[in-house]
Amino acid sequence: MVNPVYIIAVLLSVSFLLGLFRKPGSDFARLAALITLAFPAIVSVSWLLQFLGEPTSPFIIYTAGSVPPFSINLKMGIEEAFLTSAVNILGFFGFLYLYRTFKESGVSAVVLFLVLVMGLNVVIMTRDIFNLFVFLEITSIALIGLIFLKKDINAVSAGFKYLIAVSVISTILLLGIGFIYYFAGTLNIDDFVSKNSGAVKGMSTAVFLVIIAVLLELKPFPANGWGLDVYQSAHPGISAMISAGMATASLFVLYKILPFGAVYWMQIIAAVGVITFVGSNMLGIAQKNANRLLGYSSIGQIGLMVGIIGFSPMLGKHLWMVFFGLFISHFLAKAGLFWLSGMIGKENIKSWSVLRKQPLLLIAFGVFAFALIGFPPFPSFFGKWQLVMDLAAHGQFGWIVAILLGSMLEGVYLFRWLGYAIKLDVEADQKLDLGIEKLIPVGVFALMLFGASHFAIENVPGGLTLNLIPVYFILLLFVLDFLPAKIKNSIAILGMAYYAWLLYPSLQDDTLRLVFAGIFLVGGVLTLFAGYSVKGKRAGFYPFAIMMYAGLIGLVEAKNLLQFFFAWELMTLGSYVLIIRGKKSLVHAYNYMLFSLGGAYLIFLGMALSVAGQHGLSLSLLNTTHFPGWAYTLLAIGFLTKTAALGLHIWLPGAHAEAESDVSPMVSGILLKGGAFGLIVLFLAMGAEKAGGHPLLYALGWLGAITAVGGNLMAVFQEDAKRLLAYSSVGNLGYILFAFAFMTNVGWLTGLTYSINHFLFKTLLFLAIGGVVMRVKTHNMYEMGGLIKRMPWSFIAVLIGIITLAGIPPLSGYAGKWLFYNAVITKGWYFQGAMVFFSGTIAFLYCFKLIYSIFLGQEKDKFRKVKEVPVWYILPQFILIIGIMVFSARPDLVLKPIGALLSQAGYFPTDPLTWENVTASTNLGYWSGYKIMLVIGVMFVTLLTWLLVMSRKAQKVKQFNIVYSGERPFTPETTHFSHNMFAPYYKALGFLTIPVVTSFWEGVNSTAHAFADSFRKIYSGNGQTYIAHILAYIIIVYLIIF
Amino acid sequence: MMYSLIIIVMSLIMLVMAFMAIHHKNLQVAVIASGIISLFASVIYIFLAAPDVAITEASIGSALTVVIFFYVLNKIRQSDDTK
Amino acid sequence: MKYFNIEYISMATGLFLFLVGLWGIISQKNIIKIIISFSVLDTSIHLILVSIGYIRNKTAPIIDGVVSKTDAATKIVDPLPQALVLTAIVIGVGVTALMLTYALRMYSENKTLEINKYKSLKW
Amino acid sequence: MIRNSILILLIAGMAWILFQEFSAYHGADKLNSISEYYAKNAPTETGAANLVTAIVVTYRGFDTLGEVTILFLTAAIIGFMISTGKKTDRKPEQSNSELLETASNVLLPILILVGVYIFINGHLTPGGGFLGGAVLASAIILWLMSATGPKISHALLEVTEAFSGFGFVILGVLGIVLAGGFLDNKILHLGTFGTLLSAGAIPVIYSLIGLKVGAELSKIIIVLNQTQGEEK
Amino acid sequence: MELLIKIGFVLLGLFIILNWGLIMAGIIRKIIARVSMRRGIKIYQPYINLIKNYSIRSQLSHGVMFYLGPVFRLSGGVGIFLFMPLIYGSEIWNNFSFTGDLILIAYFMFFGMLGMALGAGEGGHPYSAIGISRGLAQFTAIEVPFTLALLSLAIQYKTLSISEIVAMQQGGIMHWTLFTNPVATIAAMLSFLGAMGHSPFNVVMAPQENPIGPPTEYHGTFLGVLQTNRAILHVIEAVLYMNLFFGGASSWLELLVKSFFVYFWSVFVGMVFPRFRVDQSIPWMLKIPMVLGILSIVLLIF
Repeated sequence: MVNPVYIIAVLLSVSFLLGLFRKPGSDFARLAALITLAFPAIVSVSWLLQFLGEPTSPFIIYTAGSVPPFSINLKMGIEEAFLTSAVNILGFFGFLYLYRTFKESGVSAVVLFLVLVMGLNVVIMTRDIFNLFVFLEITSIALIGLIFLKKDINAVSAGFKYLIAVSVISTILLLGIGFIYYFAGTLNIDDFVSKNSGAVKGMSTAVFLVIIAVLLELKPFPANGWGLDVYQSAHPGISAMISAGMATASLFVLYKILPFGAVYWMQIIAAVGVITFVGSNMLGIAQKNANRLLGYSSIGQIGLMVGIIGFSPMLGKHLWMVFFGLFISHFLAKAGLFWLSGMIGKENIKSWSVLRKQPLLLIAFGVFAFALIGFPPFPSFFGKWQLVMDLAAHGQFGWIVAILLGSMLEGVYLFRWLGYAIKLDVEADQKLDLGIEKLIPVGVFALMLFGASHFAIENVPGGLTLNLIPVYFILLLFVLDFLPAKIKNSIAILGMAYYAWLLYPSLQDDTLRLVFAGIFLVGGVLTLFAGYSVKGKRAGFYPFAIMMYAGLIGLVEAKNLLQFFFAWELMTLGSYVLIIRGKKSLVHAYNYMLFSLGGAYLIFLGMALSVAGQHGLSLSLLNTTHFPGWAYTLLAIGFLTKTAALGLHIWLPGAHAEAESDVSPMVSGILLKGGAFGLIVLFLAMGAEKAGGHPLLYALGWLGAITAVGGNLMAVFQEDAKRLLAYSSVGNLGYILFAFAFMTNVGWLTGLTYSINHFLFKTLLFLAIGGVVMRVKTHNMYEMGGLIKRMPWSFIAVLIGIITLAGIPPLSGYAGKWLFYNAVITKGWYFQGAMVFFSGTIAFLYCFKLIYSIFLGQEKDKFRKVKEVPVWYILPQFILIIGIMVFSARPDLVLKPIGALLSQAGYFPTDPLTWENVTASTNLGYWSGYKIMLVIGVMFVTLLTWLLVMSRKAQKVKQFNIVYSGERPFTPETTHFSHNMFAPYYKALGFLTIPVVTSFWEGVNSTAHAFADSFRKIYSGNGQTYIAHILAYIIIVYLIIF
Repeated sequence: MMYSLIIIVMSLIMLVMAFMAIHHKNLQVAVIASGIISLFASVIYIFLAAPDVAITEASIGSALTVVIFFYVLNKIRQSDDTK
Repeated sequence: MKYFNIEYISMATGLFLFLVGLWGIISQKNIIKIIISFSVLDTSIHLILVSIGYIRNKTAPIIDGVVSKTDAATKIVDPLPQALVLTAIVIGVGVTALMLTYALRMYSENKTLEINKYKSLKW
Repeated sequence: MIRNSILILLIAGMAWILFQEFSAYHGADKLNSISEYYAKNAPTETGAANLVTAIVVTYRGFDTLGEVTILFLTAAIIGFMISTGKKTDRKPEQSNSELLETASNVLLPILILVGVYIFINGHLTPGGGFLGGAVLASAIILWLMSATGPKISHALLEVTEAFSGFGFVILGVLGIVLAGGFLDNKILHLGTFGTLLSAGAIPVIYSLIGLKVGAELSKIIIVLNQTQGEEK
Repeated sequence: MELLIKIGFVLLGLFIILNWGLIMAGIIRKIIARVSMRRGIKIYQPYINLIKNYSIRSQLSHGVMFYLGPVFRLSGGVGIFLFMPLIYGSEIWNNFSFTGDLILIAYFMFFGMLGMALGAGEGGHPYSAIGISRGLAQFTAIEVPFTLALLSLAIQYKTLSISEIVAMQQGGIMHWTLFTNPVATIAAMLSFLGAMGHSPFNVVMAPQENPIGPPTEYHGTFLGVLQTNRAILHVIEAVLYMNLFFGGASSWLELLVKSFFVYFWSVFVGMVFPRFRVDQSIPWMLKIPMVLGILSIVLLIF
């Protein structure tokens, strides 16, 4: 192994010598510097590999031929090896990124860069606090010099503010070091710790000064205005170095000197970090300048890592895993984002839409953003997971809430930003600064995130239980993204089918899971069929579609909490990207993401509460949680965000309505069941029948009923066909929630029947309507009309769909209704039941509106030429119709085994449904789907024959051949009664649809923004005020500690 | 004892100079005041048995710093003149 | 009267200067004044460090006629803080020069030395 | 007014923190264990009579390397910042006094000699590389002020700057190769205690430090002197 | 064989109900006319209308759904009949009520409505759509008190089977739901007013404003089918209420009498009250009848 001191020696001597090459042009100097920078990277990585290979004791570098307390020594252990590797790799690629910039700036900047990297290495490795001070100064000064790469006044003044602030901080650091030496008689960190002289009077203050100075270097909120200004004004390549490199070193310094302080200081440090995380992200939501926003985000993330260091006593042996997960995500992602920012060159986050010119860069942006928030499979997901789990194990729920709140706030701005990049129009005059030297670093860092993910998965407890096959399949689809859509579609379908085949044996006995697995996989395959009608490449669609399905199926397969949450987040991520693909989906996808994120964090918190005080991760821990009330409530609300219960539903209509034609059925018919399945898991955990009297369930029952009414009522007044269906989904999920909340055998059967039905008919309807919308290119129903002549197959599909939806016998919708009544009466929830019934009749209104306005009535001139929807839309529809028919005629095929499972597995033994052949009966009534179908079928055919016989000569007439006061109607438009169809109804009950919920969330949103906007005024821009902040911060923390 | 008295006097002067450095309107005077602080500090270093520090402070901390200050002040004045 | 010892006096002076320097940095609007305040702050730290290294009634840490190699341990003051101060002085001069250059640069851009005129970056 | 009272409050808070330290401070009667080690062993280990030098150049030589780097950085940044402006080789218009010119002509060689002497003797007497460097820099200042004599050669300065720093690092590395570790001064023979050519590599290193410090400080001054404060 | 016999009896029952429906319609219209000082139609006029319509030759169709609309409609009516037990204690006259219970009938009512709505919709006449939208809107409100009453019944009798509900009302007039659960009965009978589509809830038909809605577009055989359905449906709905609230019928005579009076109730009220607009009828239904329905449940629970 190469002695790490050569890193320093080589970097320093090259930078000293480069001064000589000022005149002959800097090309040689740049190249030499780049090659030089590769050297430390190789050295430290080789050290890292060695430490990873076999755990050996750290390598100590002695200087001056003397031993530590007397001379300065450096240490190269696994931690140092890892961090220096990070810093040196960043150094290499950061330099590469700036390669062209350095040509203009000359050799000085190159030298500064080399020294910066050298300084960071020493800061990480040194074990002497005064040496630490010197090299912290070196790195700060080198950075301040590099800020000048951008020569405008903003950069200069920001650099000055930074310089003043850093100088004051390091003066305080030096003061602390002086007194530490006075009291402890040593400057060596290890020596100090072993002497354990913390009890000496005055010592604690000295240590305080050192620690607070290091904390201030990490820019704690709110004493960090100087840092923000630099992030904003410096060249993005330099900001990347500050955010990723400088922070790395400073964090490790904090970690090194931490043993100096008393144990209870850890709490303070944790508080400093978490407050920074929350506060910085809070203020970030009002920020529009990309670099400054990245600054806020960086400071927030670094704060979180400070928090982790503060939590280290609680994390124990997980500390490094947690730190690694969050650190590496921040490190790679933030550097990458700053680099991207440099390529875009404009300040407003809206300008990032230019990334669309380079899809790979957009993907990189997405990867970085998701990694920052902590979505799987990125390391931060596992880091955050383990952090929260360990905090929960120590009962630190307040901190968990704060951390999740901070993450949520971070999501608020990152997803707005990502949405802008994906959706906003590209400004005409905007160019991307694409140089190969800029692309390589971004690409390499994005790829390294995946490598780091692999590492994180291996190290998180329970990580090896994760089923990564779907993830690899997703990655494969990413790789294959250049293929035409049809081929990818086939691959996706085959993949899913194969997976279903693989999965089936393991779920055979668990019919409950099997049903959902069926919905997810069969539904997935069916909805993908529609994709065959898409021409071209359909870039970026398949990986995310499969990601969503992988998440969904992962929920079903999950045996432990980590698997469940992993799958949950995967599902959210995939569906978000699917939704945002719609033309006008920007704001809807954003809402979806925010609600999903909030929901996911509630679930996360609920899980944390569940495992607190218990061992392991098994899902069954939910059964035995020590905090049932809170845990269950949080989990329930979390799942309800996905099922869009009233109050949490505002994302759904837009998201479903504006999605692409074949995405709507995916996200509506199938995705929503993910939330329903979550509720099932939760309810089963609540202890099945004995929890029946739980107040939470009672509340959920009411919520379900209200949601049913609200959702359906909203649907009635929609003019947009897909929005109508979307609101209908809200209502239907209300039924499902209501039914599951019964916690009785029949109640659950109701819920499952509803789930299956909703899957069948909503997928069917969305496919059919989506196909129609695709053809007529409008969502407004009143613009359509009379399309039955053009699209008879679609009409049949919609007809079957609405009959099922409305619960009209003989189709399977009625099965749900019948079970529902029995359940309501057995349970005694009459009023809620009546509400749900009422909502069922309302459903009839919009069913009629849907089918009438689109297919019946007057055909419009402009649609006389439209064709039937593609066969790839029709095909899955008719498969679904067959499904409906089978389920209608023989519900016992599905319900019988489930009923048996529910009663025999001990979930709900009392009052089961009894089956006699095909007739089901309860204590209350009876129902035979098969016979009903038979009777009605025979009757219908008979009557049809009767009419055919009686009016066999019926003459087909033209469209306008109607009795119209003796006149011919002018145009189809004026004759088609469709717009505002239920006006009288609105007059009567419209007051129920006033969007109080939307106003509420808008209020929340504007309040948060207003708060952020007014609070960030503390960053007055005056460098002096920032110094005052620093002093005030020191004093306040001092007063808190002492 | 004698040393102590001398140092007290010098300390007082230093404090006065410090206030002068900060509050005097004329920047040149302020710079010189700060130089005097360094100079007196280096005298104190002699008393504190630190000759190395003393001469370094006197030459670098005091003299050189003041020179740099003056160069910069000069530059600023010049760029005012050329305006 | 232990506070009458020279190390106490110099220590107190150092701490006072420290506060005065800080006061200057946060109260003065003129950038040059801020830099001057910083150099006062810097000097004060040196003074404090040297005071820390002082040992009552001992001489400079140089082996010469007064102090021999063998009895050095009982005759000299602590050399380490002095070494630190040497380093700190040079660093301080570098930082001060850097600040001044920045000030110069800022002045040449905006023609003012008022720090609160440089607030284009905020929030 | 409110602002001032807040600031006073802040200073009062800092004063309170500092007072904690002062009240814990009680001077010292004897060396602590580390400095005692230095006092007992440094002269023999390093061969330097000046213990401060021994520490600065060897035991904490790594700090010194960093410190030299800071000066180097500062000079580079100042050059970087100032040189980006339009370079106008301004001829100093004001005529210097006769006295100054004569003085500089006389003093210049003496100052350089003094500077060199100081850093060569750094291991024996107070002073050393920093002071020597400063003296060299003051010689340069004098040279500039007098504006007579040969123009200062940039190349010479740069070569000095580069190779003194480079030499420092190389000597450090030689320590690993030839002796006990980075920056070990025992790569050269320790010589007779108390003489000029003693203390191993300390005089060499200190000379390099002196040259480096002198070169950097000079560079700062030259850059500040050369350019107009004005750009654009 | 058994099934054939069953079908035979079912058809016989259907025939009786159809005839009773036509006669009853005639009687009622006669009564209405007399009350308003007119001579009115002949009592057998509905027969004449029906036969005339079936035999009209000109048949105009707007499309498949237009054609299927009446079939759906009639299926709805006949279906309810099929699932309804007619005579208490008689296996023969129970039709196919063994396939499903009260809930089936409650939901099968939608079947005919949907078909009608779709058929009329394809006719393309805007007034059809207006009428349907009004009808559906009003129907949602009408169903509320009815459902509450049903729930009340289900709580009271602990069953959803119509036959069992009838069985429990046997043994004297005081066992009728009318007396054992008067509040639910009132709620349901108010809802019945709406279901029958007489004034004040007949804005759906709106003879004055919508003279040319579905009844005009549908003519000839189609209209005949619709009229057939109307005759069956009115009786069978009355039978439903009779079964649920008035002790059912143990003989055909009882059925005919009781259904007449139940039906007459709606006509009677229609004679007295003016018509509601839709936006009036909905709140009205959601006030008194709904409160009564809730009250009926509350009284049973506590």
